[in-house]
Amino acid sequence: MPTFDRRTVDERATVVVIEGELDIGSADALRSALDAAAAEGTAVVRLEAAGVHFLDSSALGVILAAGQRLAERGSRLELANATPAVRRILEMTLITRTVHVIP
Amino acid sequence: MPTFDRRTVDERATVVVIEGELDIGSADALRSALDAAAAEGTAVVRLEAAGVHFLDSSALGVILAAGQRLAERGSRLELANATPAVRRILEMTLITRTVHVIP
Amino acid sequence: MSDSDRLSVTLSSAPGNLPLVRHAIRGFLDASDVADPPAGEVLLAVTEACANVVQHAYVGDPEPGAIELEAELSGNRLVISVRDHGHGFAPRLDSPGAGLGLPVIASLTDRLEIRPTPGSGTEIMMAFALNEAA
Amino acid sequence: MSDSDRLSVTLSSAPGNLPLVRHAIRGFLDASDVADPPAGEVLLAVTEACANVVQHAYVGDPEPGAIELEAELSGNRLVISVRDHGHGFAPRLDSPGAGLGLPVIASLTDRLEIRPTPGSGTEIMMAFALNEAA
Ligand SMILES: Nc1ncnc2c1ncn2[C@@H]1O[C@H](COP(=O)(O)OP(=O)(O)O)[C@@H](O)[C@H]1O
Ligand SMILES: Nc1ncnc2c1ncn2[C@@H]1O[C@H](COP(=O)(O)OP(=O)(O)O)[C@@H](O)[C@H]1O
Repeated sequence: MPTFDRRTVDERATVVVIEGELDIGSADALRSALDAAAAEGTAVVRLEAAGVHFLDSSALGVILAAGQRLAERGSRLELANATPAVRRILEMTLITRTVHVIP
Repeated sequence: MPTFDRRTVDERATVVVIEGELDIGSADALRSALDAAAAEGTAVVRLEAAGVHFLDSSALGVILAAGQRLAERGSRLELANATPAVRRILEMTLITRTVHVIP
Repeated sequence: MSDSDRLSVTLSSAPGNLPLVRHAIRGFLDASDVADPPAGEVLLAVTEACANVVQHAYVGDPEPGAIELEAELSGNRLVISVRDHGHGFAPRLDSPGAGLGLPVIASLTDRLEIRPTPGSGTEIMMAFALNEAA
Repeated sequence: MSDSDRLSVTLSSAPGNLPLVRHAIRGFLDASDVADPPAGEVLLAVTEACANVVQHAYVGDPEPGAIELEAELSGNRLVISVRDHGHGFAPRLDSPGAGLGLPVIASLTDRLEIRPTPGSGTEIMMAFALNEAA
């Protein structure tokens, strides 16, 4: 099971540090973690993804939905330090329009 | 192009008589016809489908969406006299939960 | 000496051409005495494959591209391929469709194959086993 | 005298088994010196195919069914098949997914084949051409 360590930093970003592999077995946990992060009400929700070594289309769907909801209220979802495994599916699906990918 | 002949009958059903083949080339026309029928506000919208000799998944999607919208306001969508071509895709997708198919 | 019937059609990828696709396939199936079912299933699968070319293969291009349709019937085996020279198969988050096309095709066929067209684009091969109907 | 490596694994169709699927495939690819890329692409395609078995193949059944995974590498051609003995391929209007699985698989593979498993269920065959990386 992946772990989702959440904290609020000064710049009003909620940072979610994700470790593990994201697939349909962890999609519910991911959804809850993103909902809880969005509920902090900060301008930015940033996923620290350096520890994500696998991400499938169901996790992508969860991230996309969260990004859309944040965008609707004027916040934004950032994805930082994406590994090659994460970049692969992001680029394939051009999700970069909704989610801000930070090198 | 299919034609969509619409009228309101005594029993407060709006009947849409559809003639032709329904695919992505006619999906917009189908959507408009169903929207206009729903706007009549009757309890029933009935699609007379004896003249529909082809129906693809995009037309099915349009019909399903209309059926859901009607169900939300307490109305219902009926599909009458479906040809084998229409039944085939209805049954494959079990759409019969939202749309009332009348033999 | 032909124990195999063939059809080969190239059309522009415009939505208005889908009835023409069905017309060509209907004619081919009629000429080969294919009954309905499964003729209706074949028409549905081929329409879905061609609709995908219309909606996805050439997305972003100023002009429609080509849909290349080939059908071959030998014995009770019907193979239909739909080829485009578009940008290649790719998932689309902004798809205008409900995502039913490929599942419908897969459930109607006895074998569905998807592979890149040499050069560029996608080829979809659909095989149907015709179990002699009436 | 084996110029071809094989892997064969059968697992129960539970979501918690997907990491095991990747573990098995990773081990197989490592043992065969397959680089990344394309190892990551292979893992993604196989996960999507197995996730489909978990979510769709045995829908309505009280117990999970089997996922049969086979991989064969000969020369630079890797073929992985995922087989289930479920209710067969069918479109689902109530799918819990976003409809990205098949398109993702099709875009990652050099050939995707879908056909019924003899008896019941679905077999998905994915072919990858490994263009010798570093
Ligand atoms: N010929 C094609 N070329 C490129 N991409 C395609 C093609 N056919 C299908 N696709 C991709 O596969 C996805 C799934 O297709 P389909 O199941 O028919 O659903 P829909 O068309 O409703 O999205 C499409 O959204 C698109 O991303
Ligand atoms: N192994 C399978 N058995 C039965 N049906 C399947 C199987 N795999 C896929 N399907 C059908 O194909 C559809 C499309 O699959 P996919 O593209 O992965 O999208 P999603 O799983 O998000 O719906 C599914 O919704 C389901 O109806």
